[in-house]
Amino acid sequence: MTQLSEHAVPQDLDSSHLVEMLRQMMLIRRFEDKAAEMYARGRIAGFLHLYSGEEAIAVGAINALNDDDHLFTHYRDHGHALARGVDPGRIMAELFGRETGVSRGKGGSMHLFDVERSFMGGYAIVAGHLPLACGMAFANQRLGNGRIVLCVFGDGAVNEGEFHESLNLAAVWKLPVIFLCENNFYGMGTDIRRVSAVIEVYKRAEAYAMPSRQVDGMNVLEMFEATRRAATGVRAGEGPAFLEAITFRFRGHSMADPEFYRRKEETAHWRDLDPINSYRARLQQHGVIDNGTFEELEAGVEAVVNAAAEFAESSPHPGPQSLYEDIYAEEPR
Amino acid sequence: MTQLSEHAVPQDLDSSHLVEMLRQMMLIRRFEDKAAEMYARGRIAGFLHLYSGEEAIAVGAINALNDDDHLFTHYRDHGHALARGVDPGRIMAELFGRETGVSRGKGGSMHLFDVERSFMGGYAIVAGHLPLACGMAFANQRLGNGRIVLCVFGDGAVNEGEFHESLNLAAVWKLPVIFLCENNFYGMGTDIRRVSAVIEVYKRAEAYAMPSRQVDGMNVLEMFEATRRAATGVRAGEGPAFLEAITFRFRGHSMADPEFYRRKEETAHWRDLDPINSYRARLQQHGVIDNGTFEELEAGVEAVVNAAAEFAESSPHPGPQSLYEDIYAEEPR
Amino acid sequence: MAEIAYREALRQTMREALIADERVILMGEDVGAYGGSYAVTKGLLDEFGPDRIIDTPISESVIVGCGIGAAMGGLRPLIELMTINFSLLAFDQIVNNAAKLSYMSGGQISVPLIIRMAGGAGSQLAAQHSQSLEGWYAHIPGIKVAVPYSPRDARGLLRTALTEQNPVIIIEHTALYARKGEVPDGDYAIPFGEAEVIRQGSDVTLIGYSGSVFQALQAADLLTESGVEAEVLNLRTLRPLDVGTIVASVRRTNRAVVVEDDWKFGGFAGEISATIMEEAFDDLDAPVARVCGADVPIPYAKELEQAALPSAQQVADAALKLM
Amino acid sequence: MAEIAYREALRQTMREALIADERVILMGEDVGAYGGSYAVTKGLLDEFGPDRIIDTPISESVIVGCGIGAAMGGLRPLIELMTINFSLLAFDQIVNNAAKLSYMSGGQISVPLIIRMAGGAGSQLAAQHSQSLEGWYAHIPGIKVAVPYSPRDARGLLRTALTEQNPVIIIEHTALYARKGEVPDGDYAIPFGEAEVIRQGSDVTLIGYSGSVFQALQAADLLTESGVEAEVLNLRTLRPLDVGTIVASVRRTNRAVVVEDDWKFGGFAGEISATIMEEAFDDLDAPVARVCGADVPIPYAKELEQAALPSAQQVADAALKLM
Ligand SMILES: Cc1ncc(C[n+]2csc(CCOP(=O)(O)OP(=O)(O)O)c2C)c(N)n1
Ligand SMILES: Cc1ncc(C[n+]2csc(CCOP(=O)(O)OP(=O)(O)O)c2C)c(N)n1
Ligand SMILES: [Mg+2]
Ligand SMILES: [Mg+2]
Repeated sequence: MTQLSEHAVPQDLDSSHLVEMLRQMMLIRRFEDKAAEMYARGRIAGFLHLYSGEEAIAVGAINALNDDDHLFTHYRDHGHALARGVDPGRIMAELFGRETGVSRGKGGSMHLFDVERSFMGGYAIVAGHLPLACGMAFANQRLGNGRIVLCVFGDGAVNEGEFHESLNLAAVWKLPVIFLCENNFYGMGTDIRRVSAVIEVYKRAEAYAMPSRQVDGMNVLEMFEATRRAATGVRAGEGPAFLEAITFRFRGHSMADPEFYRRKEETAHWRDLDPINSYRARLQQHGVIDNGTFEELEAGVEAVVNAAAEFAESSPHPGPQSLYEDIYAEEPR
Repeated sequence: MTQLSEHAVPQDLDSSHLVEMLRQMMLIRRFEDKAAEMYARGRIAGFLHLYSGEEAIAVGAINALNDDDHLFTHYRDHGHALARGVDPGRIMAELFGRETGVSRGKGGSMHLFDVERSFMGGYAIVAGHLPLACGMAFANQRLGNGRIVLCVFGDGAVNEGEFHESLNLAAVWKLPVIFLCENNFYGMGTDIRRVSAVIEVYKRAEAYAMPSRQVDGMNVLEMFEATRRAATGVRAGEGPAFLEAITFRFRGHSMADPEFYRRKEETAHWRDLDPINSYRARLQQHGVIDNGTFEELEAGVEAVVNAAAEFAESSPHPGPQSLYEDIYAEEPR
Repeated sequence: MAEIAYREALRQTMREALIADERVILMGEDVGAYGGSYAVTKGLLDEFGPDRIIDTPISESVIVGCGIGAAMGGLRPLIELMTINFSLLAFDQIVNNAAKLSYMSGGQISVPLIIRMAGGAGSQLAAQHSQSLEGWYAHIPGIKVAVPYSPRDARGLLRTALTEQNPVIIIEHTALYARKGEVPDGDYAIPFGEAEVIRQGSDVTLIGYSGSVFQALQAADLLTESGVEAEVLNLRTLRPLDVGTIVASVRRTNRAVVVEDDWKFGGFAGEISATIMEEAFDDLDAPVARVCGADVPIPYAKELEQAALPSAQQVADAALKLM
Repeated sequence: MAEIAYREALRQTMREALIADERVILMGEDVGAYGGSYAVTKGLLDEFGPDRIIDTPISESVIVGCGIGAAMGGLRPLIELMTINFSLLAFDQIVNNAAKLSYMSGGQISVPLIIRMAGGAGSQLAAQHSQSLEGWYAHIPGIKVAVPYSPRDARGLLRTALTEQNPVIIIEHTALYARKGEVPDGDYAIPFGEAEVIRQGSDVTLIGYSGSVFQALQAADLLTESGVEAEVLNLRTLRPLDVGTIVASVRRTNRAVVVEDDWKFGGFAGEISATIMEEAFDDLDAPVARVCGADVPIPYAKELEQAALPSAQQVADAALKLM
């Protein structure tokens, strides 16, 4: 790992931005707790993959980008959507399968989309969205619109053929894309050490001569800095960059996971590194917030999440005609 | 390239073996010329990919293995089959589509098989045979039979997802397989420099912590030595090895190729490095052969190839019942 | 004869095979430490260890290709591909290698490989995780395709697959894993290409396989209320297909409805329908009907998903329309 | 109206699109320097340069995925996948992304992507290079599938594809590339879902698409010798399928033969056959017949390969059996 050490708060970020990142992380955590509750209460079904413990990655990375940079992510996508500012109510409504959901209730938890916010979706075929991210970056490059792409995936995705094809293509064509691997050491119940010949994921990028580095994914400021630096090069036309964020998911793979495969101590160890607690402590230490601010933030995200659940609950179910809508795009654009 | 320099004749090879390798290379060259002639005369159809210019690779590598080590290769497979000792008459008959062909006329040029000689076939989906080679190596490992696998493919194959998946799997499971890339700088009409982010193919193996090196594929002794060394480690259970052989095909991709994409001078340059001429010179220089021996060899391969063509020509066409045979294996084994 | 769940029937049969033949190995994503994403392989790692029960990287293509190569090399690999949706990443290996190696090599190679995968919808997993693509596999000469409905089928068909010298695809149904049924012990096996007449009747033949047998049986119940006696067939294998049993039934009932989860258009139900017409044209009193999944990617929302899948009511209605 | 070859019709149409709309880019393996493995893209690199005519690595999955992403991003990518055989490596991208993105996103995303590929057999390329798998693509809701037979179709269908907002798969036939035919210039386009009655007749309807139209037309010639007047349909698109024209024809002729290169079992011919039964049961004087490829991987040897493919004589014989 290149830099796990503490470092100071970036000079050029004003404190409102620093606090906003804390709020986003808290919002994600609270949102996931509510989602788990709603799943237990039968409001949400299907596969539900929570982002708890990994908040620093989405928040740090996405805040380092422009609002119109494109995001592609995997099925563990709530955190990325929230960090991008997608409406929590419409996300929750999607999980509930309601007409008001971001994807009209057709996508569910794994397929959040909000194209207006350049949130290009959550994808459920492992590594299947990496080629799409390349394509979007290719379009941006050709159109010369200055937008770059962030493509997020897990450590499990790096053994799929598409990972390799995508990195090679992006490197040969110097595509404006940042590949961000959320390395939480497990793909479902499989420990990365048992399935990857080289477990320092960022080294895989070296086979494509792509600049790459490992980042502390529990540290939102380090994520922010690393992404900002990567984005600068990518936006300048230097070609793709690769980031490996070291992290841990605090919960099971999905709500269905009995978690036979990892030891309680391992989870406990990582819970001690909770990205929200440590960031809060750092902000307090630097005098950016005090306990009062924190409590306000807490009340704020609580209210947002409750409102989201209420919005979802009171939203209409899709009507029967919806089944046959959206299969084909009808209008020329 | 680690060693392109001349080096002496290996001390432990007796001269009959050294001469035999020359004969095999000459046989391949002559066979390919005859195949081209038979294609022009309409005896052979479909895609015909000739191995001319690359003979040192197959001959050097395969002679360094045991006879029961398994071979998997791509559609440019005549050279590998001949180097393994597959009957030239039955290969030619296969190209003619006759019942006596190694694959009963069903496979053709791209799909030679001779399981008795552990020649596990030529495959026409680029990189599609790499996973099979892993599987065979896995079986050998489990059965503890001491056999290793040589898997041959081109520079074009290294950008397929299956290349990556196969190297990773072989490395994680320490499978007894040698991956041998015939880097002739072109995949059909596409120059490797335009499609591969890193053009030193052997470096790709480093992403899997797999020992790898580049070898002069125009030098049969260097190929022999490199393969022998790799095989020793692989057979000892150290896991897979990777060899990149630098070479050039003297003819077009297939007989249908108008060769618009490469300059005459480039081909001429490589023709000067003809692996047969240079090896002949070296053997003469070391007094292993003289002109007389060479002429005898020439007459010998000429006779073999002519006999092969006659065998093919006089062989029966498959009967209509053949169409529905071999779809399923009927006998338990 | 014990009452056990479908998943348990699969597990027991694999366990017996692992005990009986040390060439049998089981590999796939999360078959070991996790216990299988549908818990079919639970406990096997503990019993047989990591040399026999092998967790793979998430690399579908090399998993299948490695299975093919291992089968060529003398092992008897059992592969679990988690779900049929992911099998598309290994499609080339199945279509172009597994199915063709015997033929392309002029009979020199055989590939005794079993690939199990879960198919079907109904759990709100949305479009990328809810497909029923078994008709695609059934289309390919060189492989065989089994689609167990009952725990008895699951055991009987898997046992037959274990004696096969050819690649066998077994497509299980996520909605069936927990269902229980009687399963004979011991040497019981179900040959490929023999459909089961799971309910007898004289008025119409309802043809299903895997999950859709369930809808067909329910529809048969509904139809008795209208005085219609339906015969229900459980196909058990799609390739080979038991045309004889299908045609014999339709010759008696003169009417047929094919039930399938998959999209109707261009799906396997069309094969069955066309074959019935070809073989029993003069016996048909009405066109063969197809009740299949709606022609849409499967949506997440519960009511939409349910509307996208064939229901017993739809089957019964289709049958009544033929009367 | 000029007489040009099928490959030339495709080339000209792509060229016009490249001139007319700078969002159009063409990418694929060997489409540039090599000129396309079937020479369809010859000369385009010289005219439009490497920013528009893009040689890719041999990476089918990322080629297609990149095309999807580029289409989402506002370009109009034209992808050449060399042959349908290799498209299996990109199958997941087509099935799970291209076809589903509009639906999964609740209509937020459209994918105006064209994927061209060559299908068919007949040149002794053996089992891995000779497949006709268009029926698989036709099965997938969310995409459209065009199968041009004539140079006129090639141009007309490609022009329609270029106006589409949805993914379109165009499957060309290797045996047709060199065939010439009249092609109208200018704004001519052929809408999707409209079959061509390419020959009129009253006694039997022969239904083909792409290469098999050729066998159907030849069979119609053979049939006149027996005094049978065959109507021949050229389907042009498989999804959408012009059921109206098919059914109207069969209502008049009361007999139909479907001709397809692909394997019969579980293939698209079954869809057509079943649909005709469903829509025109009472008008059928005989069961719909299917003449398709033999149920084997395609062999290399010339006589075996020919025996594996449907012939005009087989079509004529099948038609006569219905009389
Ligand atoms: C192609 C494919 N294979 C298998 C799966 C099943 N699956 C879903 S998530 C997952 C593990 C992925 O792990 P990772 O990429 O590390 O992401 P994480 O869940 O840890 O965030 C697997 C195997 C899938 N969805 N797609
Ligand atoms: C999956 C796949 N994609 C494309 C092709 C078409 N194709 C055949 S050979 C070839 C080039 C391969 O080049 P390389 O691997 O360098 O081998 P070489 O011909 O140079 O020996 C291509 C693209 C194929 N056969 N399979
Ligand atoms: Mg992970
Ligand atoms: Mg090459």
